[in-house]
Amino acid sequence: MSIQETATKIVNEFSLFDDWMDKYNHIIEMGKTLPMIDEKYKTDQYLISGCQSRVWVSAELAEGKVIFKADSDAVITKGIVNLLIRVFSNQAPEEIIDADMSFIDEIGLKEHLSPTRSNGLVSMIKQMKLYAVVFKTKMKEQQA
Amino acid sequence: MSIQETATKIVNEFSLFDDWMDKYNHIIEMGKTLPMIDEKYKTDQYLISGCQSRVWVSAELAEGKVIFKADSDAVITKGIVNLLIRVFSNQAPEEIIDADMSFIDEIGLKEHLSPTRSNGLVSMIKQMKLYAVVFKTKMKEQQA
Amino acid sequence: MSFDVLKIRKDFPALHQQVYGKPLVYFDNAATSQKPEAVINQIAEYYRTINSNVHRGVHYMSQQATDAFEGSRKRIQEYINAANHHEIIITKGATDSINLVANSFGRKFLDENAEVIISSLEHHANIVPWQVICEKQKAKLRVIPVTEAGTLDLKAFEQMINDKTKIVAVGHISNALGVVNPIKKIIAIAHQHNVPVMVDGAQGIVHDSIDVQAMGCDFYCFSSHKFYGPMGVGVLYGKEKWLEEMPPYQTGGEMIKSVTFEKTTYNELPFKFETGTPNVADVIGFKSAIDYIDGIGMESIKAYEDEILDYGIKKLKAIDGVKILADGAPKAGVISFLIDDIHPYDAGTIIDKFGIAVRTGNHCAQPIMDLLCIPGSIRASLAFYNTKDEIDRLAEAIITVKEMFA
Amino acid sequence: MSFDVLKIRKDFPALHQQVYGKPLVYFDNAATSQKPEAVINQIAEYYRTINSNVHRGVHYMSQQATDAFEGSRKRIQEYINAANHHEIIITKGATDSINLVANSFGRKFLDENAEVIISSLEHHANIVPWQVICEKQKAKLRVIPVTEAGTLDLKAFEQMINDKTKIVAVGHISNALGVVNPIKKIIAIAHQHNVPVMVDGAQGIVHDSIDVQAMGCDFYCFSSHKFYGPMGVGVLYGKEKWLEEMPPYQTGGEMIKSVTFEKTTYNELPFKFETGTPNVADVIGFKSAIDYIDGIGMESIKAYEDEILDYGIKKLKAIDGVKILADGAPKAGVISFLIDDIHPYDAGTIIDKFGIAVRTGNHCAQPIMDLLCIPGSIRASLAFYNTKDEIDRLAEAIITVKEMFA
Ligand SMILES: Cc1ncc(COP(=O)(O)O)c(C=O)c1O
Ligand SMILES: Cc1ncc(COP(=O)(O)O)c(C=O)c1O
Repeated sequence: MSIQETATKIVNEFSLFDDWMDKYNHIIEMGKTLPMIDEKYKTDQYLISGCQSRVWVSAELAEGKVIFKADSDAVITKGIVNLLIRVFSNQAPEEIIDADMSFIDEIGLKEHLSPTRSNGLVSMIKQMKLYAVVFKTKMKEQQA
Repeated sequence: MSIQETATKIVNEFSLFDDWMDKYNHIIEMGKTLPMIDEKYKTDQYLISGCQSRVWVSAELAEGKVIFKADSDAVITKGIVNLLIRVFSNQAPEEIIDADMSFIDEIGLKEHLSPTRSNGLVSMIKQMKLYAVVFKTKMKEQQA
Repeated sequence: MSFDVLKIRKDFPALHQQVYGKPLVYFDNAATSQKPEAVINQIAEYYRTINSNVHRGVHYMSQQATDAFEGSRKRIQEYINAANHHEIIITKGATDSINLVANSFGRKFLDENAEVIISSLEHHANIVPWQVICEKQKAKLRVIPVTEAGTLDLKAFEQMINDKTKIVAVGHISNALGVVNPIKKIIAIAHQHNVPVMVDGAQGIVHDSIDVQAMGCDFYCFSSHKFYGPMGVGVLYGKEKWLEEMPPYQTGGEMIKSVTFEKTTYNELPFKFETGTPNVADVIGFKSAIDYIDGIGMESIKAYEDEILDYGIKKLKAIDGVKILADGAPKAGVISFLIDDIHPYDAGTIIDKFGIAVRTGNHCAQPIMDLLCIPGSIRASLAFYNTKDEIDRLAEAIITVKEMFA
Repeated sequence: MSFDVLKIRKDFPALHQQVYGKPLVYFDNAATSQKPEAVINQIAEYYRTINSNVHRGVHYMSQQATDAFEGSRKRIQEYINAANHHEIIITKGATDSINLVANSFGRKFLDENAEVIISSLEHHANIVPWQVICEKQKAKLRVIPVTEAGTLDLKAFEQMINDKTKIVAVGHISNALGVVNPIKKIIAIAHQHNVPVMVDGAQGIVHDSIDVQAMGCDFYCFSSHKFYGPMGVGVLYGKEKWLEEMPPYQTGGEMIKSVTFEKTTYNELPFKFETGTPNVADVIGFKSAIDYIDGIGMESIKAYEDEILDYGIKKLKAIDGVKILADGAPKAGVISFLIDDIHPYDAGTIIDKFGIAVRTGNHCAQPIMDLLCIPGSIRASLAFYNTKDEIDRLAEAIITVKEMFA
């Protein structure tokens, strides 16, 4: 699935829920299926700042695709980061860098999107795109 | 004349004037007849702070009465300090200390009476009463 | 009932809002309070009439503004019963006040043999400035520990204070836990050693009547915005004898008597510590807040707040899995709690959706959170305009949180 | 005429007052400006709705307040064309901003071999903080002299600047005389020597469009209250590279990342320099002021102000015995003058009685008054809401003053 396809799929999932509580329950559910990172990555280096809860995100390149893993001490944060992982993981760096994030609006998580918000969604996206940039550069170097 | 008598006299003088301009003209006139202090007193020691213009006040005791002299670089300030001198000068320290200053209200100079005002009327009164306190103490010591 | 909370609520326009379609419950009062209409109107009125720069103007508006500004200073003096109005220094907030004391007192009185005592319950504002000045002056920073009950360990304090101690800086009421410190005892002990005490009263002034002379503190500081006044104003009360000895902090206009390129002489108190154009509008607005509070009476406020706090603690404790922090310690205004093992951020996010404003996190008091080995807490901080109904709504929200994260 | 001053005056409620039974003429704009209704209403609106503490709250109001607060920072960035929004530091006023730079830059870059250059035209706020830090760091303070015409002596400046110079701190427009300094030339000269320049823009921002990148300054600071915004807010713009290198100034909550009693790590820009609860209400109010000014357009404002300034100078000069200070120098907004040998305080007291607010004294710029050998001046400082009629009224008052003190 492409980034856009996953995004659409997620938007559809959320559209089943009318009220905020069901939406959050779904986020919480997603938190429980998060591809967890190895304990050894739970260090300051992988910590994303700007969040009230602690979130660690790791990334590795496998066959030209980026594989993200993450963990957090808060369940909602886990759900949100998993939502991003579903969209970004297993995609080429290029795709991740260019990804249009407007689907987050459509889910009804818009309130989370302001850079001043304490949940750090913007910081997470920034960090994940940054990983993609690094991998893209690496891949170019290898080709050269 | 007692302090109260002079005060009443001054209030009567000012009551002749209907508008603020005549009142200020009278103050300016009084500024011109100020008993000026000797140049040697124009030092920081005799300077009264809290005024936008500089005012120096000196005092000496002669036969149990306080004689005030003053100067200022601003004419209105001279007038105001002369008004105080007319009331206070040649009076016993005791009288000066106890003097009721409410006549200033009646003159229509009330706006000058706030301690936060930049003309320093309150500082001048304070300083003159302080001189009186010092002389009173001295006189007591001499009597003892 | 003499305390008519519904009538009082009418004075606070911000309380009558809907958040996510639900009536707002504002339980973030320790962060900042809502303002009575009288304060909001006073600020507007000021800007519509006497708005001017103060102190140096001969013109009418400037003199009016100066009178109102200095009148506000006198009102603050009167309210906390300071001996002199020049012992009231206007700052931009409690943090600014503490920085002033740490910096100015510190440069004068701290050296490599000196010690400063703070406590484990402090807000960062009463920690970091002391860390910084101690490092600069090579002095030692010592910290009063807390007991199991969450109260300051006075025995440890008595052993800690000594000839080297130059100042004790402690909070009156902890913003993170709501614990009321035994401030009079601390001052008595310190004064036995001739050590001055600075009290961080950012929360103290909100929940109790303050008489700085009866309390005996050497410095007391607080923010207007937590005490129903405007933002951008703080107060530092300091005993004249200390303020006289301390060097100026910030410099510029107003705080100087004369300036030449060779030599500058400083103005008298309080101006020595006040430079730049002061926040005249908000200082005058703060006076309206004090008038408003005084009109109701801090005694009635305190009685009512204690009543709802007590109700709230009981109500929340009755919910299985809710843990009140520093339970049992004397408290004012604050319920700081955890729900099962649920992360405070998770809980806060859901509680918010009920239209209830609580704060989550370490409340700028990381050291005490570290001591308690928790990442933070959920804090419901009450004001006299809150009601038992609102607490019931919080309790319901907590039950939903428990269900969602079960 | 495209600039409709009578329509604009309607936006400023304070202008429509009577003082001593006469319509107010407000000519004390350099001390503080009046505020448009939009600003006054914005502050009230804030307190009636989203009033909250910012940055750390998960709840709705706090997030709204944070967005509005950070939105105001971005608006300021945009207005002065700073490269990054984290280069905009919120302070309590220009004086606070300058103290921040002097203290923080000074501690890092000044030592006994260093020199700092200021000018003779500075406000005390841009003198005393440099005197103090130079004394502390044992650095040398040097002062650009003025020419006969009242302008800065650039030749002298070029000879003064050298390898030891660490920073140049000069005003953009002099508040005491209204002289516009050749700020771009000063920056060019300083940058040739790799010396950064701090511009005190307290008056500059009021009378001209500011583009900090085009200007090239390293720091630019100003106060909201002089620029039609609320009191209690100031701005420090600083180039990222300097702000990154400078140590924090005040400390406490918000500006830290983590606090333990052993070690405290500081937050990123801009928060590294912002501690304590910010003045959210007034920062948001300041945004409204910028929107208002931008709505009219600084170019039209400047054109109109230059027109009435020109008119005013001509009108006053035509009165026998009136002496305009620094006449002939490029000017903005200010007519600083003397009448015969009449003491400014005498003149000001009488002018006030005509309902005209002017300022008298040294305008917190004693050194330049000392250089001119005068105790002070009478200063009429104009804003774009002033009119030629008002200048005529001032001229009439001056004639009465002359008569009274003849
Ligand atoms: C040129 C200049 N610099 C600095 C200041 C200080 O500004 P504030 O009093 O708002 O801190 C002023 C205000 O009088 C000024 O005119
Ligand atoms: C106990 C305590 N001290 C100091 C502060 C700092 O106050 P401000 O942010 O108004 O400077 C606070 C506010 O959170 C507080 O609760």
